[in-house]
Amino acid sequence: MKSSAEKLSNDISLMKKKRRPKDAAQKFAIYACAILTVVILFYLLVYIMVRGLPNVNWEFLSTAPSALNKTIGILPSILNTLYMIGITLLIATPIGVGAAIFLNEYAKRGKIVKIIEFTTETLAGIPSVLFGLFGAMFFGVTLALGYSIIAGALTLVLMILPIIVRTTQEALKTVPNEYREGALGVGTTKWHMIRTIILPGALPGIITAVILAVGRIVGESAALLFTSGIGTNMPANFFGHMTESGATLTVQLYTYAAKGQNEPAFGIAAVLVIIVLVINLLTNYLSKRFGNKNK
Amino acid sequence: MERGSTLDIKISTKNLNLYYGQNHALKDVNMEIEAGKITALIGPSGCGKSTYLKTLNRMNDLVEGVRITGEILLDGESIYDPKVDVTILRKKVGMVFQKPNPFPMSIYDNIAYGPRVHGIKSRSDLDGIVESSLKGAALWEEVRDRLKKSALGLSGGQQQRLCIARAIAVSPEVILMDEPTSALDPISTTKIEDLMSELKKKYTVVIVTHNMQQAVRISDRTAFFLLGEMVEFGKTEDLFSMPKDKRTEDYITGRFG
Amino acid sequence: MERGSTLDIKISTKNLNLYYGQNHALKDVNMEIEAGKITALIGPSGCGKSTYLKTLNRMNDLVEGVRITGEILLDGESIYDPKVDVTILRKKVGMVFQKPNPFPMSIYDNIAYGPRVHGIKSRSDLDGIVESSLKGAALWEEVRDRLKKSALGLSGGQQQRLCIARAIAVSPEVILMDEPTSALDPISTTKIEDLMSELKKKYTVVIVTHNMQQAVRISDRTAFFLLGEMVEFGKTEDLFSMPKDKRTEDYITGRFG
Amino acid sequence: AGESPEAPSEAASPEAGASTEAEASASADASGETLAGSVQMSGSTSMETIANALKEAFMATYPDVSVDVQLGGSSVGVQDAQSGKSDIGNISRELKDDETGLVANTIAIDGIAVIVHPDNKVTEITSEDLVKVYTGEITNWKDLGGDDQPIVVIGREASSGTRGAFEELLKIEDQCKYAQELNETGAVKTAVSATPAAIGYVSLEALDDTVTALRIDGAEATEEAIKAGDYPLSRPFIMATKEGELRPEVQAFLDFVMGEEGQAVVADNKLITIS
Amino acid sequence: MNASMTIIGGRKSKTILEQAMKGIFIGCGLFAIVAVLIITIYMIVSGAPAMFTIGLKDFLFGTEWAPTAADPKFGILPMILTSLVGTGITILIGVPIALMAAVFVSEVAHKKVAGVVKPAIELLAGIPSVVYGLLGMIILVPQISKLETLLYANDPTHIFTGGANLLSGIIVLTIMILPTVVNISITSLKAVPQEYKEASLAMGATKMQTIFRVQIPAAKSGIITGIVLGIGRALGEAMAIILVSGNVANMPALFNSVRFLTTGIVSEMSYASGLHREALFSIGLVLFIFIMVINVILNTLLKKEAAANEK
Ligand SMILES: Nc1ncnc2c1ncn2[C@@H]1O[C@H](COP(=O)(O)OP(=O)(O)OP(=O)(O)O)[C@@H](O)[C@H]1O
Ligand SMILES: Nc1ncnc2c1ncn2[C@@H]1O[C@H](COP(=O)(O)OP(=O)(O)OP(=O)(O)O)[C@@H](O)[C@H]1O
Ligand SMILES: [Mg+2]
Ligand SMILES: [Mg+2]
Ligand SMILES: O=P([O-])([O-])[O-]
Repeated sequence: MKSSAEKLSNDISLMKKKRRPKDAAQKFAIYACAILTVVILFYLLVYIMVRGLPNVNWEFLSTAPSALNKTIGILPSILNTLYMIGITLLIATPIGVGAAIFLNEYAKRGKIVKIIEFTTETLAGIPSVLFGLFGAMFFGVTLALGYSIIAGALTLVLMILPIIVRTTQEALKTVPNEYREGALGVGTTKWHMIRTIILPGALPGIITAVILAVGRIVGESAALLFTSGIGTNMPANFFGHMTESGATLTVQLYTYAAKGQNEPAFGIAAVLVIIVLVINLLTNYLSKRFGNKNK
Repeated sequence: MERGSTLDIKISTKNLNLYYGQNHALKDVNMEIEAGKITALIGPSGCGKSTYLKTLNRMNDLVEGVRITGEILLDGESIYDPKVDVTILRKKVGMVFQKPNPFPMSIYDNIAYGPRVHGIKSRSDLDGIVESSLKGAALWEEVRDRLKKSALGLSGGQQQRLCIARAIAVSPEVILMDEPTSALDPISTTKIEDLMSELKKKYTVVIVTHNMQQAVRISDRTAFFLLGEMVEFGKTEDLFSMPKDKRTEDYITGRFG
Repeated sequence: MERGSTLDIKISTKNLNLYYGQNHALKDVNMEIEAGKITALIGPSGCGKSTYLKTLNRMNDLVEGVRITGEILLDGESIYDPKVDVTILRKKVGMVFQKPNPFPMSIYDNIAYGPRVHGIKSRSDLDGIVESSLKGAALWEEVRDRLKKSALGLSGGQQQRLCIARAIAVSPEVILMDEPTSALDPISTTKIEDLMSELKKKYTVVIVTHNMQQAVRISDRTAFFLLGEMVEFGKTEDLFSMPKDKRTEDYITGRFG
Repeated sequence: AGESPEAPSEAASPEAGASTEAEASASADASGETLAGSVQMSGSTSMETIANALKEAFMATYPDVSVDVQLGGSSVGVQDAQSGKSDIGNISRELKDDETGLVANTIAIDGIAVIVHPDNKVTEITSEDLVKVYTGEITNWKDLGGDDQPIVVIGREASSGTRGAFEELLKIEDQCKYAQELNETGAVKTAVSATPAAIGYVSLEALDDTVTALRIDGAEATEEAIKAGDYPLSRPFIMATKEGELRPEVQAFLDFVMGEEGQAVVADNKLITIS
Repeated sequence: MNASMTIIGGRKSKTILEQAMKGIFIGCGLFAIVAVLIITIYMIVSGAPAMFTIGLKDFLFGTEWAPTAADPKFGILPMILTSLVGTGITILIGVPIALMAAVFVSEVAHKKVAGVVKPAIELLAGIPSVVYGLLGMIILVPQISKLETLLYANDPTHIFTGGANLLSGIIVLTIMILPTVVNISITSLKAVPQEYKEASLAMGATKMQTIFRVQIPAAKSGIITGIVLGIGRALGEAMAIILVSGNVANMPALFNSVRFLTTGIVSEMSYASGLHREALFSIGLVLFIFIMVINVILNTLLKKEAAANEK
């Protein structure tokens, strides 16, 4: 054992490389874990695409599944997914953005803000099965919406609200305070300032929030299985369809997987990977633009 | 413009106290700001200059936990009266900030923002206001060809003059400026200082500055703040040549701050 | 400490060129830094002071796309030799940064960090090093009762002295300081300047400063950099009283920068 | 007399109902083109394919009626039909005595196939051995003449009609030791096809060449053997409705299923028609 | 624009709009509170009674779940333990791997490598969890089945799961949370001020020492947030693991077919009725309480940590 004085001594040439077994071990751990992670994840990605893409053809994308003809198609699920996104966002975005505006622009630091932030966090933490359980009972039975797209969408509103509130809050925070002062300094009212200065400034952030929410909606299964069900009828009537059961892509993927119909399941998986890819590219693009603008 | 013709006092402050929570930031300030003059506020960092300035158009309302006692009268009307419409107050008492803060929109829209807020919609009216405000801020020549371009593309000095133009555009009576040149280079600073003497022909100007030379150059009256107190207030030349208070003297001779 | 007793030169720089990608940031710098002295580097912003400083303990290795030619010798050993163990180099050549950057851990752990990294585990050894380092940085009295508290709770000036103590703790031979007082108030600055003259008794100090008064007050040698060139280097009093180069003169008389 | 609401629901065949009622009441349900509304079905997963096939065939004739099929197992069909949540409960077993208030419309007869992996040497089993396998008395294929490998016993969830019928027919209710309880007929088939040592039971209709159906007590799992009464595991497919009057579109659907077209679909799906 | 107007009083219509908008925003803010209240109350009202009908002890500590048997049993201990053990092991395995991978991407990897790996990980974080279930079912379960046959070949008492068991569930969960935890860890490592790294290196610390002694500790709160999220995802996941874990309410053991709290709800939700359905809500309530407790504990820990750092 060397004494501390020796250890810190400078009587040592720069050229004497020290051996560091611990460093080597740590480096090994990092590389091993990274390679493991990367190999697994890339393998899965490739597997999904290789197994899924051959099933994706025009008929698959453009027809409804038929038990009579024994054919499989995902068009109704694509449409249902769009319905789900549309209705959910139509309700959740104004509420979420409004809540964020309240928290960031109106509320004084205090109890109410803490409670709202706490409850938002709580909502974000509730597992989607519980939303499914709650939604099926509350919207499906208590409000008598049954298995319907609207019941599913209302359930999802609760689920994605935290994403929208938080992301919008972040976006509002990036709007420089100088803008607020500048606007109020010429005698504008608060709402007018929010409308003309704050919201336009926060718009990219709000769009990011919406895209994140879309990702969540597209990926959801547990909360929808018992609320919007597994229907795969083509929408016959634009508004009427909302009250019908409709499986989103992910729900249909689950039903195929549960039944052991793997090929269509992988086909949908491939489609979903592509959708998620597009969503990620969009968010990255937006956050980059957003980030640069404030520099 | 000179409404209070019987009286030269535009704003009078009586026993003003301001607290940020526990922090007693303004202590019993009494001060009368004359119409059509430039009043400079000086003092070391944290002494309450900005705070006092912001009480004059109630921008402090935005800060949480602010408590104010005493009175501020604008043309004899108490501005902290509950019946006051703050937007009208702020229209009358405009403000220019330390860091130029143009909105992220076109130069034109920046200037037109205030007038639009106050209900002016006609395009030709707005055109007129934009031109006259930019002229008033000595910026017209430099930007007349690029009114539709983003204001963020202007240089720092131009942005600050744009902010002055934006303040002028709503025809205020008083313009408050908080260290308007501290973020600027010497040339831009000179331009804005030159502009000041123009401005005081039409407006009452109150300016915070940490630069004593600047106060001497441009202001008619100077108030010296220290630790939340207004220590001394008087004609600029008097205050700098023969300060009455020892603390003022110490400060202007560079012994602290 | 004085290893190179036959020679007073601690670090010598020979034909040093440094490129950040295309940017030629240091141009043929030749300079000899004397042991046990304070060498100040001055020059306008962007002239390469920090860059040069960082070549001395190879902190530039972290920057991508850096290319270096020429040679730097520490006690006669080339520090850019491929065989060099950079950690030993950096242990010998410590560094203090412009912005105080204590780790988010306790005061004690901040100081003990370096010694621990170099293999010291015994509690009593560490205690001793912590105490002596803090004393060496004139901080012991102020923090002895709160060694277990987070270092982030200290004031800016204290944090900077903590960083100096942290640098001392590994018993370096050279201490590099990049504008160590520019983020501090006057009182803290004075404390650190006072500390410098203590430090040079044990260490060779190289300091970057933008404040010429500071260079005059504390340094023995001064080097003036301009646009990546080392324009002039000599005894501090000589350089400031009778600069040899016209550019140096222009700079120190405030004609630019 | 023309306003008799019972009339359509009592009508035995859709053609008859339609032609007599059309002029009499001019109600909307009179002809296929104008009948509108929705029919909600839920329940059996074994009946998923047939229910969807019937749905499609029906909607081809009545485009304005939307038929929806939800799953969950036969018990769900019972509950939903009782509670009125669904118009029709799909049930792949006989109704139990306590499942009252329902009209059991048997639309087809199905068998339950006991399936194993195609590589399994065992191709037949006696009902006694089957009972032992499912109750955990026999745990290795070698005891059944197969390879020496442990048996993976796969079954259905508690609400399954297939499970209900299977356990009831073999009299092993609540005694089975399952390694996996899966929620759908298709899932059982896939699990068995992927697990060499597995045994499971599915609807006869679901059979394909990814699995082998065992002969039971010497009888093949086929329609013929069931009709002949040789194959022991068979059960009805029931579309149960609430007692009382049905909405016209629901009645029309049932009539369609029981009628020629519907039964043709049933036959196409390898099920035994009700004749 | 009349400058000589008084500052007193004024435009009523504007203030009404102002007040209205403010009211709307407050309403939006309160929405979250109302939603959480309704959900909580609903969970309690529908979940609590069954617990007491069954008996709290029988419910929480009963080892047998046979809700549809002639003599129904509602013991959810196997599910509770499965969820805890499953989540616990998942985190124990997943977090270190994810953290190391994050260190790799943010500190070790060449820029170009990181430029490919990072978006791929983000992509995988966004993929629906059922896809992981599907992949587990197809790729993993057959392999685990082989392993099981190998290990238990001579154990007559073992009930063979055919690969659908706790082990498969854990592996699927681990892979599923990897991208999430990696992503958040990368973000928090990147947020560590560059100055810490410089200071450490400047003292002669090696890169590894810097990473493990300075950067990871400094990123701790972000990493813990990632772990909390990972726990939430693992504990709350249903559809991915229902496909691979066999779904029989056994006590947790790696090669047992098991039910998690979540899959317990999902698998019977569609057909349960009466007390059985209420019992599922009770399971939901238990899960809800678990999540709340974990969130509250970890959040307070985090806040304490943050507060300690500021002192
Ligand atoms: N929003 C605020 N909340 C709490 N305290 C504040 C706030 N703004 C200022 N203060 C405090 O009030 C005091 C006066 O601050 P003020 O900004 O008015 O000083 P100043 O004279 O403008 O200084 P400077 O020259 O640095 O701008 C200071 O102690 C400051 O910390
Ligand atoms: N990491 C880097 N990558 C690329 N260029 C750099 C980097 N760091 C510095 N430079 C460039 O190198 C030149 C010298 O920079 P350096 O930081 O050494 O200047 P300085 O004298 O320290 O200036 P200051 O007084 O502003 O700190 C400048 O042109 C700068 O832009
Ligand atoms: Mg100020
Ligand atoms: Mg520098
Ligand atoms: O889904 P089942 O047909 O077995 O009830």
